[in-house]
Amino acid sequence: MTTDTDLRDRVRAFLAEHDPAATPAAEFNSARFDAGLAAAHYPVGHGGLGLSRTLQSAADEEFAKGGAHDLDPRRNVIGLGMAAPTIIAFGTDEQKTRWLKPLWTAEEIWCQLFSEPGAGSDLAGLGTRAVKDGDEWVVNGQKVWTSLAHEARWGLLLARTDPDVPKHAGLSYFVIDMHQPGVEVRPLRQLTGQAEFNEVFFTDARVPDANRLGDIGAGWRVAQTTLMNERVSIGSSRSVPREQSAIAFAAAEWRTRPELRTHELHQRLLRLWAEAEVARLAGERLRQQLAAGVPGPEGSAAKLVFARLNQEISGWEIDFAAADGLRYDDWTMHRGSAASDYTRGPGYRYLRSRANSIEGGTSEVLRNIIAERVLGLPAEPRTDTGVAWKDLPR
Amino acid sequence: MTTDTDLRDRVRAFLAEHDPAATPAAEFNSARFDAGLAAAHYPVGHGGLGLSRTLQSAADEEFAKGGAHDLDPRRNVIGLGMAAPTIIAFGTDEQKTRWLKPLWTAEEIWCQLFSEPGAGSDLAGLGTRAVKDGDEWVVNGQKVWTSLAHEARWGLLLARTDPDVPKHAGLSYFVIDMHQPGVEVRPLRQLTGQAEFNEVFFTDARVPDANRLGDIGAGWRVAQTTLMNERVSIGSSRSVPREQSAIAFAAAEWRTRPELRTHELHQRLLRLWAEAEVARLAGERLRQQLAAGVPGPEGSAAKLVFARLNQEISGWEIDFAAADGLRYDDWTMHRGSAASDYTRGPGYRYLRSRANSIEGGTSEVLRNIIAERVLGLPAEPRTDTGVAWKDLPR
Amino acid sequence: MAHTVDLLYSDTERTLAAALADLLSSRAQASDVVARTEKPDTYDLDLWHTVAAEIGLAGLLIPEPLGGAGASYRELAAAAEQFGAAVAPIPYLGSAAVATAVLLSAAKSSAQRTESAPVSPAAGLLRRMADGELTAALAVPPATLPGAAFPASVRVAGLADGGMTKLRGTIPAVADALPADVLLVPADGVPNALYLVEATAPGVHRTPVTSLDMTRQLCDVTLDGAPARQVAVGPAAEAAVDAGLMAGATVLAAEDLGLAQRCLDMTVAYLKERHQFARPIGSFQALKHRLADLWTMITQARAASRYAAACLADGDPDTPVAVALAKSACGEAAVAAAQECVQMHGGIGFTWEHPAHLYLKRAKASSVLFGT
Amino acid sequence: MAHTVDLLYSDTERTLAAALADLLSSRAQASDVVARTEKPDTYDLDLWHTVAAEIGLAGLLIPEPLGGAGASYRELAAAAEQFGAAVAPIPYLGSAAVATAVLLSAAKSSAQRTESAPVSPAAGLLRRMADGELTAALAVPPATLPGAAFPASVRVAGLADGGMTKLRGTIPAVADALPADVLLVPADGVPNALYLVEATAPGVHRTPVTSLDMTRQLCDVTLDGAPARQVAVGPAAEAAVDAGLMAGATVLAAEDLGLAQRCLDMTVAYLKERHQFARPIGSFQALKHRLADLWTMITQARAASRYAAACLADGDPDTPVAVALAKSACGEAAVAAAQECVQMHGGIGFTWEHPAHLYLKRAKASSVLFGT
Repeated sequence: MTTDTDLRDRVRAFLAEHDPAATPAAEFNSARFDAGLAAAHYPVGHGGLGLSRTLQSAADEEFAKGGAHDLDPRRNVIGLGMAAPTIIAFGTDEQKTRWLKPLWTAEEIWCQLFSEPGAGSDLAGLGTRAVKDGDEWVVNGQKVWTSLAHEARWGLLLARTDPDVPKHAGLSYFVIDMHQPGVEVRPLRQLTGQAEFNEVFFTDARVPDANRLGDIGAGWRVAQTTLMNERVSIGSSRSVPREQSAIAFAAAEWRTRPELRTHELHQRLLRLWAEAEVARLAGERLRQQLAAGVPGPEGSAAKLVFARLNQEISGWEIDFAAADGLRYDDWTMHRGSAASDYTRGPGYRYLRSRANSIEGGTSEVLRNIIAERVLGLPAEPRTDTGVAWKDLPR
Repeated sequence: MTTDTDLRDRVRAFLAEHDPAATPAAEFNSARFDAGLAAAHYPVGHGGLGLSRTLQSAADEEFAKGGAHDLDPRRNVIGLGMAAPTIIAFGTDEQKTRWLKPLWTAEEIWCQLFSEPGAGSDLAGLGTRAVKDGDEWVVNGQKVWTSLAHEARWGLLLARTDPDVPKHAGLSYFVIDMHQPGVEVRPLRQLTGQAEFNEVFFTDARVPDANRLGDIGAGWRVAQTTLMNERVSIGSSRSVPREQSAIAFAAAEWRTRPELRTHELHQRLLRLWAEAEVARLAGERLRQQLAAGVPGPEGSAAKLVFARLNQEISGWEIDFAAADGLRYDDWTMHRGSAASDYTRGPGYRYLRSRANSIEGGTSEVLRNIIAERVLGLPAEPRTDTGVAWKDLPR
Repeated sequence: MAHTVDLLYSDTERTLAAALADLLSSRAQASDVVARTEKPDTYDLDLWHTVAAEIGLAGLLIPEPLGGAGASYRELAAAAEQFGAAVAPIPYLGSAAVATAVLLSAAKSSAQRTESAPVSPAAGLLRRMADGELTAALAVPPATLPGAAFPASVRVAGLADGGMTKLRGTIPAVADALPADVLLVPADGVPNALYLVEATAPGVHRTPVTSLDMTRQLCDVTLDGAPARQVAVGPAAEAAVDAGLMAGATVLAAEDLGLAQRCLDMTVAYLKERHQFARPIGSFQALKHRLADLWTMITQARAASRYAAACLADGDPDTPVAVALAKSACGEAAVAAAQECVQMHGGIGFTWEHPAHLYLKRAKASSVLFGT
Repeated sequence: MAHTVDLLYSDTERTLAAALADLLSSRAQASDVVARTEKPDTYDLDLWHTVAAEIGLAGLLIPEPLGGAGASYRELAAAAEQFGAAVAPIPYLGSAAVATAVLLSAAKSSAQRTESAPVSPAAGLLRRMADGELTAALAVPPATLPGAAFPASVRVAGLADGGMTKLRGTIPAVADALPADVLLVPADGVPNALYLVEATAPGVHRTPVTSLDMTRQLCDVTLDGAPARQVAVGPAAEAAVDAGLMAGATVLAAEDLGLAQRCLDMTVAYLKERHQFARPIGSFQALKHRLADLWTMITQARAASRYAAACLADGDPDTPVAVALAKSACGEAAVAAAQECVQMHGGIGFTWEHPAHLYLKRAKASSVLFGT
């Protein structure tokens, strides 16, 4: 079965047997997973049919037509976006059986434990230690910028298992149970007042060796799969209409507040509007490249431009709003997410957008990547290759 | 004799004995040099009185009052600005005697032979070789961007005398006779059409060892004195009124061509005007710091800003002039200098200003200098220290 | 600038700046300033008292006959750089710069007008402000540009007891009015006039605003028949308000400059210490060049700030141009420096604990104050 | 953009671009292009003949019934990228884009109007242009914006023989008119009209302009009673001129894009090879980041260019917005890329011998063409 039509038939047959209106969501989704209809590209026997990822949209369409229960992929964004592809690529059959189904049904939420206070752009320099103790590993260290850690059952943990070899060679990759005494999750408050993220502290936390993904010392390679899937998710999968991004707020404000207009603000807005519209077209072109099966490196450019425009447009908004731009809605700490809070006002957008050039790869790292991988410019002289991790200056 | 008053008395006494109106310029200047009144800070017996440089303005004032012959310091700008301080600092008594007087009277013009096609920002990597042959050195190689080489009698030559030691250690510094068969000077045409500069080719050119300044292998240190004096000359010695720099052209065009005005061009001009005026104030502040004897590192900032503003303002001029901005006066090659040609039009200014961020230290090198010497940021990892020059990759 | 204006720092200015830097390093530590933004009293009135009364900042501009130090905008600007560097939560800008300039202008006008009354209301107020006893604020919207039309949102609503007038109207988002004892209120009318209102008088309502910059918390001021005493009238009132705005923009520019310099210093220090890829990240050339550009921008802003303070001090006719240049050059340097500070600190600069955000919020909010 | 517009390159476009790149790499070598700027014939008419007639570029937009290829602005834009990359001194922009678009519009209007004459003058001209026999140019000032008022510097001065009209007036600095056989001249009147003037006719004076961009040398056109034949009149003439300007701006944007990409490629190649401090200078992070930013800018410009060409090809109502976006995004990318190219080549990039300056002059001059 390789065609779109075959897959659609299979979905319709499933729906005929499991009427969504008459079946509770949990039961429906469980059956859907077992029928191999969770995701076309998941392995056979683990929620999928081992097909190309691109076929999934056909299945989604049929499920939507048939009134299937909404899966809300945002609830387990790291599980679906990063954990699943990594487990599929590196997991044993037992591991796939244990984790994929409750991940997909969102019964178990996942988080990613990579970044550390001392290892941001230089992720491979991380210092959280995992020491073998019988069939288990004992974990000590600190992770940071961890979304969903406070809701997660499982964490994707990259830890140092051998400090005596060069930094990339001494890492291993684990799935750690977040519900154990040695794991402490603290909210990490941001300059917006919110705490979208967490710090995670490990004090003699334990992870069975059976929860290791990939070989000992091969953690860097496993992590690349996780990160590559993080980057894939940045591109949009459908066309975005004009004035649907940050520029929408600015344009609306300009149109409704004629008393605040000046020539200077007008020229700046015209320029930002044009840049935002061109960025939208570039995003659409990227989407068309992906759809045509010829993905280009332009995604990195899109992220750079996205960050800069969000920052400049929200800066303009404050300047335009003048007195009103000096008000903020609420500084009290609460959980929240950038996506839902984006309508909170210019002040929030201005502050939150500062992170757009840091999170998911800083703009500096992206420029390095473009310069070296796209333009083929030579690397800088390195001083950290061939040196044992423990001997590196820090 | 250390005071301003003493020096003024001495100048007036000299003028009483040598009436400028009755004495030919050459004779007057020769006598002035011999009287130690060429420059207060030149050594006694070599045109000066060994005083502080700051006293010179008092002497200049008296000479001007007395109607002394104008010296036109621009005629021998490299001789006066760079050669003289280097000869004074490193020359033997014989060398000072031979060179300083005709240099100061501009009977002999000087040029500086440092940069090479392969050694621009990395001056210490230069490859022009000087090989000892009895009491002489035999010179082979090429220099570039040499102002006044076509008029010069003498050249300040930095050459490699030992390729087997690290690059800074293998250089020696010579004064080379430009009027010899082994020296060929060719005009170097620029993108403006002009040829302000030259290329200089050495083919078995000869320089007596007696014309060496400083020790063999100490050329880098001698060259630092030359370059430091180049940088000193960038700062202005007097207050500059508003709208006297590149912005004057733009402002005049705006005022006289109302039919070309747009809001966009207006906003850009307002911004450039403000930046130019602030840069003028920063130049004035730098001048006040120098006058107060507390020179700061802000001269580097001034050069960065000067280059950027000249480029942006002339770019604006072309945009504003529209159809007229597409005309150029003359592409035929001729000698000329940026200073006198600056009134040639927006096209010339736009093109010539491109070099403002290259000549006299690129903006990139200036930023390195600011980052490391002013802000104290660490150097990049170096791969060229401790390696013999001949073994360096190039 | 036909004549030469001194753009350097005098010894007095350097001494004052050093004393304030010393004081603020212990009394306005970054962690305390961060914590205070969530306290009920966002202004640090103890620190303000020390600065105003003990260091004498409140009286810096006030002539000696009125109990002040008779110094100039040059010294006040030098001090402001330190307050910016510490994002100090004190109402020095609203009181020691803006309100003081308003009253100095009003006192000068009334001195010229009538020789009869020995002390004008403005002079009387200045005398009480000189020793830090009294804090004042000019009640105008935050984005009011120097030279703008006289504010018109408050009007005379009748007469009150004791020869006083009743005012009615609202002024949104007033800076430094929360900790003020008295408000100077421009009121629309024929002629326009400037009034003095006791902040605690009946009919005066100050509603704290949740502000982008909680180190200078704004408040909405509503006057509901509040009793007011006239301080200046007609052209004198207009000149007084404008003098206040001009002084405010100049001193704020100096504050921006100090803020920018501190952001650069913090960033340089962090980049020397923070290692990634086994190198201090300050050895990465792209960051070095950006900081070199930022330093360059600050050298330019410094010249503009010094020039504006000097022009204002000398009553130079070039003052309006000088103030506009300083406000824009210093304001842009501050925003650029704060943004680079957050960016180059990476994740840590985006946290609530780290003080970088205070600088960002102050810089961005300040770029709106006194108009852009 | 309610519907989806294809922003990728088609196989046809890629093939055409590759063929042109190949041709230009031998027939428009940088050193030859530099040398030609000082020859009496600054346009390379041999190369133009090859491109126009043999490769068929002249007829790209012209429908098959008139002897053309019936292709669209998408293909023409793809070709223009190659001409920009080589700063090729050929009048393709003025003839194969602008004049052709003018005549296509005029031919369409006249086809709608009268069914009587089998071939309108416009269609007749297009037939001669399709095989490269004839080169044409629209005589308008270089900075004329699409949508601008109808040019008014030429007027009808009376009648000439053979049912022709005499024109009088001056059009300054016309692009691609030097090598043109015929000029399309908008003339002011009631109604406005568009005329065809043979370039060698009596009363036509073309004075070469010493141009900033000598790879597209301008000339001043003076008509002193020159005989002219009407091509379109009234709204049809206005629509024709506007169609020409819109096509010109779109194709020039694509040329800018190709120029920007080539500047980036040249710079990257040089930075890999040039060593200073015993390293290729392309390993210096500050330069790497600037080139990454430039590449990013070009990715954006490419999307804008593709969108404008597609809109124009489809007659999309969003065309005016698309063209303005493309002109500005590509024009800025070209100027930025050429400036960085000169800067990063250091001294050598400032010499006459090195071709970097041709790109700089072309980019800057192009930013003025069709208005900014």
